[in-house]
Amino acid sequence: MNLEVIENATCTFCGCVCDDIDLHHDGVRIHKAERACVLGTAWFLNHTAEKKYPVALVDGEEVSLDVAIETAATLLHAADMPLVYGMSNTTCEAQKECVALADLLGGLLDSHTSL
Amino acid sequence: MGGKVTCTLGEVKQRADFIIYWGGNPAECHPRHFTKYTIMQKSKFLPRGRKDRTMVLVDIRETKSAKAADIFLQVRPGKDFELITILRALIKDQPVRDEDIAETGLDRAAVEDLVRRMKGAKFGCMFFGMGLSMTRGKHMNSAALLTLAAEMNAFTKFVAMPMRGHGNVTGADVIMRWQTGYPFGISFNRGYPRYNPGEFSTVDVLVRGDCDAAFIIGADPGATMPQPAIDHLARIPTIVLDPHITHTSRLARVHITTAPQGISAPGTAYRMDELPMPLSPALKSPYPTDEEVVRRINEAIAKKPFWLPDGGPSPHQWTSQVNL
Amino acid sequence: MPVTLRLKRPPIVPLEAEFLSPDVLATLSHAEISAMIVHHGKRRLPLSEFFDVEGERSEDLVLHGELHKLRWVGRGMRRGSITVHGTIGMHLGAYMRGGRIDVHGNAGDWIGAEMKDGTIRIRGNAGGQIGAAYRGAMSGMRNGLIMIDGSAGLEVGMRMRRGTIVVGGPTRDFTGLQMKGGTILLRSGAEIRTGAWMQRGTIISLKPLQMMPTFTYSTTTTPGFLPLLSRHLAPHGITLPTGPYQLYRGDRAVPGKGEILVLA
Amino acid sequence: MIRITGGKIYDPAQGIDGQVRDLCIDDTGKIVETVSGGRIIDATGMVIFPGGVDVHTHVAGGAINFARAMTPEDHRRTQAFIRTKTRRSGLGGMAPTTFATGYLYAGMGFTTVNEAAVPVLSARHTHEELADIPIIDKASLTLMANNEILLEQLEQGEYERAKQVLSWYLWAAKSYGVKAVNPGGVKAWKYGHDAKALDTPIDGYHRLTPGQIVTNLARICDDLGLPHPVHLHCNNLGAPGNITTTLDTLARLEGHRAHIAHSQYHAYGGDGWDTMCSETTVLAEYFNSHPNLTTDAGVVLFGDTVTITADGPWQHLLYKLTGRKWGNLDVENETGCGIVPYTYRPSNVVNAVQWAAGLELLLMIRDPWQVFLSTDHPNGGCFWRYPEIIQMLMSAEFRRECLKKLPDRVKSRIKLPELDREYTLLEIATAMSAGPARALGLTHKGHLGVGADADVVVYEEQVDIQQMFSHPRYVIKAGEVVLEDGDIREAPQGKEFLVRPAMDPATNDFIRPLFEDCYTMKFEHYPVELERIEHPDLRDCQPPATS
Repeated sequence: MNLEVIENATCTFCGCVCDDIDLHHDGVRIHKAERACVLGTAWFLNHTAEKKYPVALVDGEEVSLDVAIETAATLLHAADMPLVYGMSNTTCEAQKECVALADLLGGLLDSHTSL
Repeated sequence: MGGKVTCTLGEVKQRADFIIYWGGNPAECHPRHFTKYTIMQKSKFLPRGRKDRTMVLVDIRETKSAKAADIFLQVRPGKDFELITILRALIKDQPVRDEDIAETGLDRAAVEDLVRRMKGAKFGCMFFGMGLSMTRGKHMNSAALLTLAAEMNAFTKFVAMPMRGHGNVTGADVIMRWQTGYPFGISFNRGYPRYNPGEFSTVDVLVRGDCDAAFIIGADPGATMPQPAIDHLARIPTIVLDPHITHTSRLARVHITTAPQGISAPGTAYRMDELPMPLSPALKSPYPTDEEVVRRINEAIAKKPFWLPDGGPSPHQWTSQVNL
Repeated sequence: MPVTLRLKRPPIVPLEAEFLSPDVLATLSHAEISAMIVHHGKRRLPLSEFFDVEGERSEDLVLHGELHKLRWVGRGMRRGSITVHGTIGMHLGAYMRGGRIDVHGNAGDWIGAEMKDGTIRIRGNAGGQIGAAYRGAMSGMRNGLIMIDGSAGLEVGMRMRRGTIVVGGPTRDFTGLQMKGGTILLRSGAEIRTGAWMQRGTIISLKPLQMMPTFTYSTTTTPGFLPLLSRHLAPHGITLPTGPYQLYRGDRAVPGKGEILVLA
Repeated sequence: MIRITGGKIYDPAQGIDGQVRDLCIDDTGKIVETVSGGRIIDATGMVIFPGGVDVHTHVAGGAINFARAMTPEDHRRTQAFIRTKTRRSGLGGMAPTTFATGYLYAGMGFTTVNEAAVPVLSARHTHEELADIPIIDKASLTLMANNEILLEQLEQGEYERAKQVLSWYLWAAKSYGVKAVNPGGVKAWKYGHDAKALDTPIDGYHRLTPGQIVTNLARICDDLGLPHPVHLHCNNLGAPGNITTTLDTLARLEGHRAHIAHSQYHAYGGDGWDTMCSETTVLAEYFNSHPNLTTDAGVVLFGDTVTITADGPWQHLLYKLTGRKWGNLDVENETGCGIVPYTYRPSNVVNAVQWAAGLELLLMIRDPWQVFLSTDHPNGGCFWRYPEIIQMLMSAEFRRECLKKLPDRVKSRIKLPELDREYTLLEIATAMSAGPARALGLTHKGHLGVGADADVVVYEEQVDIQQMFSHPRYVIKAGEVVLEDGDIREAPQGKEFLVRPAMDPATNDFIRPLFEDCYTMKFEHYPVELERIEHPDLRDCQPPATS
């Protein structure tokens, strides 16, 4: 099998954030995560580029991304005290959007740290 | 009182001849911590690597990490705060009774040996894990260790650092600090950031039933939080962004599948010592990134009526009294 | 006639109304009080959305209802009185400088936080951080008197500098944490880590306490200041035994000169 | 397009001292000869300055962000910027949030700032924060005086190699210039020590002394032709009697250009806290006779602040003196920083001497092109308090009022009571804009000549100087009216200035193994990618012609 290699990929599974992992992949699956530990290897190998889940669900029904985004916006906008929470397993770029969201909503903002 | 004395992990790699892990199990939870950053590395200052370093593990049970330790100290569950407080007293040559030390599960000889070694170190570093920060006493346990590290600088160089888990939780911390002034537990209800853990922190908010909608990203509180908190999430409109259908997704009104960070979403993540690392995703996801989805939600909300009735007061207006 | 508020529509989310303080209400007409803006989460609404208002221009405020979501009542008040029939939420009497607050029911966290003077009495139970310092601040309450008839939560009197806190029921962990002065009287004891890292001040317990290892037993005594404290508390119907008490000093970790007195 | 009519223009670079002229701004945000159409701002009776330039401040990066986390009690009592439909919320205070930093600077007419202390390792983080500071333009300086890889080259006498290494670091950090903090001292601090004497080899080296670091860095900056010379924080900051060290340091510059940071903290006599006094006369004389040097005052203002410096040993001392909170962050291979909240009190003799010394330097260094307004934010006070300093500079009577608050025993230790000089508006414009812009080598800033960036501030002339400078009538940034009538109207994104000094391509391969030896991240991930910088503005380096 002809695998492509991404050198010096960064693993975000734990707080070590090792940035020296070589990922061997076929475009759909990562087959090998060189230098990653057991936890990192499991993290890389368990995610694929397959479409395993619906793009979006509203009240359990499959909907388009546009509908889901509009529904989310409407629900959050209507709330008097919305909460924005989590942000552990996501990028800084998304985290900045989350802070902007809480600011825009006049809501609460909290991460895993508070647990 | 207060504050934090710390360093980046490269300083530990280069200089730390004395390392304490407290309430953490790096061998199983941060497997490359020993080899990449701490005890196994050789450096200009510690040319013999492991042989030039002493490692102490303090925990309530003998985990796999104990095998890597030179000294394992088994503290009685729930006695970390007492033990650290005793150490704070002993480094200042304050008397502590044998039976009070024994209450922590350790004897005087072991504790005095630890103090001697701490003071004898050239560069000491304490890492603390969730075994310390998530047990009874919580933030005060972390504060105790940070204070001990700060006070040790009266004798020698000492630093302390939390063993952050959960991928990029450090990034959230760092970004919230520069954008809002506070690391977590923030409310924008009054149009500007306010901070009060316990009042605005998620578990407390949910258990009290204080919020009327929730947006959850990069976390699965439905699997980890106490039942009353989960019950409230099910009662209110909850929106979840996650690469998987999670426990929280199942009780949510809206679930949006997103690309996992670092695997198929690009961007940045912060290491536990607050250094940012660029991500190099290998795969192309059929799903949008978190960043894109949240930005689009923000754009959709921005089109709706603004929540401050008249655009809010002038930026130069000082708020009355205090901002809490 | 006092200004009387009766809850008519329970808030869904926390309701912030720091203007509910005698200093402010003393100058307002009935219409003005009804129109004052409360913060229901992010939403700004008139007080009359949530309360039936009676009375005007009074230094006495009476609240009725299950008000556990109502926060910041009596913030920074300097005079007058507030009486609550029912429960009350967080930050009651925070930054208070004078006057009196009585709650015939339970109260939330941060009661009398960073208060400078005045009197607060809670007939029921209270939450944590009573008379405490807000996060990062060097000092908690600087003077005044807080009496909780029932139990109280974590970090009671955290970093308090002066003043008195009396708790009738048990308190939880870290009572008197990093205390710098003042007096805490515990009628039913406390859970663990009482007086941790205290620098100065006095904690009196009428029940046995689990002591921090960094406190040392000094002597058994009948302290001379107790009659003074008794006289201070007598008007509120609070008595305390003259002793003898076991005296412990600490916290040696600081090292501090605090005192914990435990009734022998 | 904007035409500002009727205002009195103060443009020191062009020698315009209060003449009434029209000022024209085109659609690209530049000053032009004339425009037709567009908005007309009537500035009759008003005072027009080029936008302020802060040569030395700490507004972004790991250290200030550490300070934010350490001071929630200050955030609670400070100015809150309320969210509006278009503007983010924020908090002012000792360590303002990024958004608030932009609003506060622009709010008092400053349009360019220089973040003066960035470790390369946290450059990526710093640039992310800088990108979140709206309105103003930004530059940042890289900490180089305690970098082990660089020091090793100097130890071995490899000057050329050291120059290449430094260039490599500057480009890796996407930086604008070189900052030197307590040369050798921060490195020694990593084992709890300090470097106090300029001729004593630094801990861990056989030959290399702090003095040699100073000389070499100054020379490298000149040889590379960096627009801004070495930006130097001398050894022995804050210590009584440190004037000897400071003068000794200045002598090591050997005629090279240099900017001396917060010189107030380096101008003390005496041999202990009990005898500490101001020695600004000698220091000012040195500047007066050395036009190759510029400095910023590092004025201390009474009140609460939080001190942040790469000078770790000093901060540990300050923590021991105050018994308050202490933060410390050592950065592998490069530097460190300490953070201690502090309150300057007029009743404290040491603080009173510091307060006077900063003003003395501003008043005794004769050429306003050499000494600039700064508080070394947030160390001596917060940047948003600059109008207080302006008032003290412009009014000797106000200074005399302030002096009354000081204890009598301080008066014999300071020179301030003897100084009658009052700054003119032109001199203020020089010290807060034209001078720092020139020192930074920012040719499009600090003046209102044709072709300059249209960063303009319009004040209403008032008797109350502090009020006048705290509340400009208009602030125009790159041709856009960002503040009007005390309200932030727009919060556009500013530029970031950086340099790309000439470098031997082989340097990359030279550094790699050394890097891998002491750092913990991948070499490839260390340099900040140019694409990460929002609106980069690359400035030329002009090395001196080889003779």
